[in-house]
Amino acid sequence: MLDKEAIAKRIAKEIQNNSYVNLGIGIPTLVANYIPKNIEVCFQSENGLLGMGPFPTESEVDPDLINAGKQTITMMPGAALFDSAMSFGMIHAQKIDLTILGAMEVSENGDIANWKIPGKMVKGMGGAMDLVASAKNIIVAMQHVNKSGESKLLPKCTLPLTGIRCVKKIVTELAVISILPQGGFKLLERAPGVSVDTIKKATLGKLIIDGDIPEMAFD
Amino acid sequence: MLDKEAIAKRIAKEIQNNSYVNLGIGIPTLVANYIPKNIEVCFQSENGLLGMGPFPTESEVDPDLINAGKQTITMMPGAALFDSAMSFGMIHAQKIDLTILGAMEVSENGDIANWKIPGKMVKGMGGAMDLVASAKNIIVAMQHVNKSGESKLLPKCTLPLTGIRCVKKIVTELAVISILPQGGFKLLERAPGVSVDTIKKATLGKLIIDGDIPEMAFD
Amino acid sequence: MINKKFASAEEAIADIQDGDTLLMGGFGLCGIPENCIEALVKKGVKNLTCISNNAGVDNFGIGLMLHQKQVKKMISSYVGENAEFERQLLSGELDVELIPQGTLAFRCMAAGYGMPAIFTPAGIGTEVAFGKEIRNFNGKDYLLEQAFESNFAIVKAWKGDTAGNLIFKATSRNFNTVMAMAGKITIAEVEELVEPGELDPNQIHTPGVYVHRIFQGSHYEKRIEKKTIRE
Amino acid sequence: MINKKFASAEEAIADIQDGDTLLMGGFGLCGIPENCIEALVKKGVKNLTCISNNAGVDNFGIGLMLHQKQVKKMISSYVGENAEFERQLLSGELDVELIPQGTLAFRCMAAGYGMPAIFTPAGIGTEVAFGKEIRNFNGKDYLLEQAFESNFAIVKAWKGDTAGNLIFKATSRNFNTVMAMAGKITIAEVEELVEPGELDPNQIHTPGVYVHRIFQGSHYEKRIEKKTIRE
Repeated sequence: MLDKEAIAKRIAKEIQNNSYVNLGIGIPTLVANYIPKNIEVCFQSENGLLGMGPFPTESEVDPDLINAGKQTITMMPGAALFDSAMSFGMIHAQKIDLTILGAMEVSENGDIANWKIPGKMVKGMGGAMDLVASAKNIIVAMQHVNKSGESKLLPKCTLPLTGIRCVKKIVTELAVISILPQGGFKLLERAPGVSVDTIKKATLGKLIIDGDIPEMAFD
Repeated sequence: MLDKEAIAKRIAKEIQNNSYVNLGIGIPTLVANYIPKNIEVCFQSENGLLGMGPFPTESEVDPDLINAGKQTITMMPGAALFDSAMSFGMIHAQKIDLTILGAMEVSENGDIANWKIPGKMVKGMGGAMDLVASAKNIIVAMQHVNKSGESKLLPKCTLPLTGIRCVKKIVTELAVISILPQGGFKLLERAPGVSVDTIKKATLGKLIIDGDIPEMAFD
Repeated sequence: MINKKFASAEEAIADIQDGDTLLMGGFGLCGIPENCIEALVKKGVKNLTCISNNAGVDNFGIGLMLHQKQVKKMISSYVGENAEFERQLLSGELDVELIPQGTLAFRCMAAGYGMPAIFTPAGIGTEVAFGKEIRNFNGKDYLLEQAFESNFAIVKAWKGDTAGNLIFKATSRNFNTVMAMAGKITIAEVEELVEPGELDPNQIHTPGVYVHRIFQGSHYEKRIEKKTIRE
Repeated sequence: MINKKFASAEEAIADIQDGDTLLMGGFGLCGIPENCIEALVKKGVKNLTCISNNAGVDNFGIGLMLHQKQVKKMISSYVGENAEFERQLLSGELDVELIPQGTLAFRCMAAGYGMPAIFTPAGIGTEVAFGKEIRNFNGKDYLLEQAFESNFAIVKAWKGDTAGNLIFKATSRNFNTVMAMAGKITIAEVEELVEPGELDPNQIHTPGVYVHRIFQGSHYEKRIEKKTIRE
């Protein structure tokens, strides 16, 4: 079983050289810490920044410079600032290569639910509906099951949707799974020490197991 | 009969204090020379400038700073530069108070034709179709008749239209005429020494003459 | 140059009435019109509809107006981090319409560009699409979303001149530019108000034609929502 | 930062083929990609469709490509000031589509913002509206106009960095920003190419994500179409 850092570390391996990436709140934010040295990546923050850098030191803190999670941040050399319209413009024009975000549920055809639990507090979709409607490649970082032990990889989402047929890959504490174009969770990798059977039990949607499933590698 | 400078001078009187104005090519460009001292006006050039100033001196000439007529210009203190999308954005959002442009024909319901003579060279509409589609107030500066002596104030335009039901006022070498909401050229003022009869003869569309028609004043 | 200078926030917002709809710039607490919010709280106008990406926090930003029960309806993309907001929402005192963040930005921009509506793929297949027109272009579905126009837009910039030209700093630009374009009356508060000619025309983010009132703000707190530092 | 630096105009345009459609920035001769035009003339690609607000003059700008009969079709808003253009148009060698200037700008912007189409009032009641969908919003008619997307956009900026960020000067910005956003491959030539970090992120007009190739241009003539001076 992976911890959050290890999930982030495994997702970092998915990032292509010379790509523009949008990181959601939570585990996705941690991915930035594990980008290999030989990979050039430019992070977009949808509140209006391309070229997001690390968190600031105490003396660098600027209240006018935050990320989409409202955290104080810095800019990389070569960064560019813009307004919210241009930010979502470049998202909808598919100029962002990869979006990594969390989810409450993912269905076997790639639908995602991550913004609302009816009857409980509704915080809103923020930029998530825009991102999932347009991203070329979407990777979900999440726990395989919820706090009640129920699978979050479902035949069909039960919560209000954020977007449809958009998720391409899921990385959880148990496994790396891709979503096939025709539907279905294809098991690609197991977390170290986790059996296929454990993953099967934690996956309510259609799990496709094809041959030997290797353990994840992290280097 | 007014010359071009006098037409421009008469139109300048129409400009309200604290207004944003777009000037077309030709006579409209001359209007800028006759703005009264107590009137604050900001000229927009649709290639991307608010706060257009006078032509430059020889040493001020900058090839990167031109107006929509491709003439070298200067900027006033407080000018702002922007791209073509924002320029036409502010035009369509009716942030420009007054548009002054030339015309080949105007009809009695306010249609305007000024971009194409079929069979002859077609230069294109440039920004004129955008301007006439959105301007709150459009004043046409033109000669009352064309080179063949035919009226340019018609019941209906014969040339391809630039826009419909948009012209509010016309200033020619003979007269100042407003276009009534219900249609019709309402004669407001005569050029000095020009008789109502002369204007009647030069106007093919429905001319409305109501009471005594004063001569234009220029102070 | 046309002079849009106002003396104070109080003067600039003087004609905002009960029941008005206000576009309010900012993302989280970043780039919010602190001085105008303070003046609105002091003035006590009620039954407002606020279009703002967020709703502030309990005791800052639009949260201050919520605390005074001045807001009837919020139109936002994300409204977390606010306990009083949650209480009013659950008790039915507050009406909330949630819309995707890009849709919010585009609907404002559309108003500023004279476009009556725009197409966006955001919300397709979700409850956001309920009752809305869907149209397919090149094999992809889009929602038709109407332009947001509002009698008042209230924005906050870094620098401005009396002609209304605005320059924003860092990510405080966010919704301020698009909302400034969408107001019939746009009120801008700035940290530094200068004379025409002092700003570089090439660096202006919002041309003055979109701004109707401008004043120099004061005592900016610029509260940080989530201060995050590295060692 | 992602490095988009190319060595020369020749390298940057190497894969432009006969029959391609090119979005080309500039207004009149102001802000046109002089180096890329020169390279395209040298390369001799033919049957091009050029989307550009203007068509240059007889012996400069796109006029140079027209002179070599490289252009099959022009999509522009205004095409005066060019005798060779007129000759080719009247002889039927050249196809011309004229569209309103704002429509040209919005159709490019739409592509850069992922909007499949936009509504504009420009052209309502004119031949521009023939065959197009008209829709009424709030009592006013609008035309539905499709986004312009193109395999290549060629723009010219004042300053740029190797990450592709661009800053334009004065009114040479014009169509360059919106066309840069609309190219699947956007080629930018700049008067001054610097390293990432040398441009102020707050002053960038076109973020690097929209630019795929950038090179430092040379020997800019910046010909003036109508030099007009006051005494």
